[in-house]
Amino acid sequence: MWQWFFRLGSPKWFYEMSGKWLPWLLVLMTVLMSVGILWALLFVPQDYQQGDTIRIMYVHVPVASISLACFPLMAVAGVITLVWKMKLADMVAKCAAPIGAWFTAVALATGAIWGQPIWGTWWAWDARLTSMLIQFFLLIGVIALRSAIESPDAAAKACALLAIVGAINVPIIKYSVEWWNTLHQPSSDFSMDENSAFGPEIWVPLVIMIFAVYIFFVISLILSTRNEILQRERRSQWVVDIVAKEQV
Amino acid sequence: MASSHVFHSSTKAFSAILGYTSASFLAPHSPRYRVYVDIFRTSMAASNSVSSHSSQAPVAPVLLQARALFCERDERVLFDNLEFSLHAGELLQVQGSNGSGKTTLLRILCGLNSSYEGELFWEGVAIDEDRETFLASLLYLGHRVGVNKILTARENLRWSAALHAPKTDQDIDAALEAVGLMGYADISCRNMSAGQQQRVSLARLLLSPARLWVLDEPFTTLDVRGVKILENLLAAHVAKGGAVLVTTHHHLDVPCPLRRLNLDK
Amino acid sequence: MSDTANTVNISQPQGRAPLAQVSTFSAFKATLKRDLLIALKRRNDLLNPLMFFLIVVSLFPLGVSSDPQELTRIAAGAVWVSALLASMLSLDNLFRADYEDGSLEQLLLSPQPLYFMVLAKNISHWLISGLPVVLLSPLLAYMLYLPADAYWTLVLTLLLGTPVLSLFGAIGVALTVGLGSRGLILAVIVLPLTVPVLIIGAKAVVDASLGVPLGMHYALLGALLALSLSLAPLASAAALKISVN
Amino acid sequence: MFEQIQFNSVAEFLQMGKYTFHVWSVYGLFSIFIFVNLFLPRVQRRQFIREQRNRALRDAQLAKNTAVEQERESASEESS
Repeated sequence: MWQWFFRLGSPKWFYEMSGKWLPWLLVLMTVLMSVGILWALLFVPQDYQQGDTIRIMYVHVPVASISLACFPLMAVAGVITLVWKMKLADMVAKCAAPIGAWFTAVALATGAIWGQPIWGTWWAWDARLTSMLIQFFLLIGVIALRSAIESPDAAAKACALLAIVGAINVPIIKYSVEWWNTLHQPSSDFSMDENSAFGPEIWVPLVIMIFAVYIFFVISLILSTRNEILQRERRSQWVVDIVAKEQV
Repeated sequence: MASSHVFHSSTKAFSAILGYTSASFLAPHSPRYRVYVDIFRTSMAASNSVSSHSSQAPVAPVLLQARALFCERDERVLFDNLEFSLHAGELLQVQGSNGSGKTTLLRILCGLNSSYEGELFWEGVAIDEDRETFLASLLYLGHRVGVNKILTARENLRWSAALHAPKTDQDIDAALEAVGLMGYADISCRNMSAGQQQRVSLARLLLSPARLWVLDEPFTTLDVRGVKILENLLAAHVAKGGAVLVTTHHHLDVPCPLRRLNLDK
Repeated sequence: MSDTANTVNISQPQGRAPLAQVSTFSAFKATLKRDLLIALKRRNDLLNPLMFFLIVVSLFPLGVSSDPQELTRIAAGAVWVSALLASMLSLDNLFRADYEDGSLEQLLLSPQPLYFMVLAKNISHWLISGLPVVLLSPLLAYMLYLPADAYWTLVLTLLLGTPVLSLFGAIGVALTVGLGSRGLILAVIVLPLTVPVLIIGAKAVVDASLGVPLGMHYALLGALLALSLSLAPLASAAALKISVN
Repeated sequence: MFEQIQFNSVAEFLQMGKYTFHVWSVYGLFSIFIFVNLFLPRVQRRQFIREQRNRALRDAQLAKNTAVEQERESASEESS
């Protein structure tokens, strides 16, 4: 078990293994994504209130759920970086931050577009959108700190620490924003749990899309982590070999 | 980690026989993930400049020991597989050209820099395991003197003494006098020259109970008298059974056992 | 010279030297005293955050409206946001000078638990920059026509909230203290972390003027304070170690 | 579940009820997002490999140049 854990820490091993996984993941993602999107666009019945905007949910909810998972992921990677000094964990954390920021930005944009017909405005200080916006700021902070510190080693540790502090804060922020919001104005009936009639024809495609987008997240994380590995290990022989072999 | 204790005691026996530790062939090197070729840049130039020392039969205990130290900065290997030990009653001068990693080495030993590989022991115990004991025995004076310019000399020393062992103002004044700053106790450090600030910093040496002094270029801003004072302080500390690790380009003229560690090729 | 060498070998104590007995409390007191002393000697640093606070608050009537009703509505938020910005501005003094003159290294290498040393610095920072803001806040609240019922709430929430701002801010300062050009990065890192304090504090003041019971608000702020008191100095200490690296 | 496709004609499908812009902009954004995230790493990877090759070439060139220059310098010193 531990041996496996530490082997995973070897960038070269990860690079080789992820190269084997990638095609399978891509196939799986393409299949799930096509099924999910076609289902969502063609077969999901219109909502009696929201009409066809219900189809936005199949993009917004998966993207938002992953952007929420990003901070815990970075915090776990941060703990591994600080405790076991595993370089791979830092590479993953470094790559996860911008990808997470992109997911958060897309979640915010799709949330705004979904909300427009309901609120009559593109932006509302809804609890979910607000806490997502603040999480976006936190991610920008981590990225800014990473680019500000020159020494990669110090940057790794500093960002690991900030990610941990941020991850502790995210639930606090979420709770306080919800508390602030619910007391200010009645919660908009925009949340999923309030759609009482929630049959399988609604949630099955949603689950498929969530899986598809999760795999997409994993793929893009692996892709940029592989680049990061090449960059950091560029002086080692196996990377030199790859550079020499690859057709560009 | 119990194994490291056992292992260390055997090293101690070795060091007693050999005079200094060269246990590199014993150290089980942790497999490092590094493909490019290791360059052995560092070698220990252990030369006893005081001839009487090497002939002494009972060897002083090892206080500080470094094993298989590796450090790399900006894609350049500063030192690899560096091994040395520092005995009680010994002065070790770290030498090397600019950028050879002298300051980095001292900061690694103190724990200010953690981007290294290898093991460090204080009195036979891994420093990572018992940092507190090590820190209680350590006094580090770095490039930056650690003197706040707004405070007076006395206020500065009062604080730094309180971190280790609180001292009375009489002690502090006596220490200032010993480093040639009599009458400067109440002067704000802003109004002192660089050399005088350095002397304030040196007064810590007199106030601290630490057994190990780690001094990074302590001679740079000192005048001739200051140099003499510091050399005498070093000798006195060593004579009491303390240990000193110092980097300097200055030619040390001290009446005590002196060894040199050269970080250059 | 040889007699010096002799004494070396004879006077060796065996085994590990006993730890120097230094009470953490006296080191804590010394650090607190030192930082306060430095602040008192630099009057400008003492006054600047306060002036900043005053100026920012007085910008609101100029920028929004001088209409008393409108000002009453924004008073709580304006005072809280200004206090937040003022504490952010003063954070720079927290570790900067110590980093530059090397005192920080001395602090990190002291055999004291770093938690208490950082806590001492935090407390002194709050006494210098946070407390004056708290004390000045009723005056500014009056200038913004805050309802009289909310005065005590404002002072109390600031009293509970500004230490949290200092403690969170210290983490950000500790992370960025080694950077040459920090500029706005400190604010980018720290401001999102302070959102809960701002939300709860400002809301408590608004609710006080509406006559809503405030038990929950105080409980939440107190919980935040307790959490940050126990964890933030640890994070700051770890960050300082990373920064001096 | 698959009782029927919800739209009677392609035109109706493209119109998405009242929400043409909303639905299609979200799906458009999503596809651009996926596309960028999958292809940007490819581009970066190629860039990296090109850079590494160029660096190797440059290093070789640099070594050659310095040798040539040194020769030239020694020649000009002799002529002066």
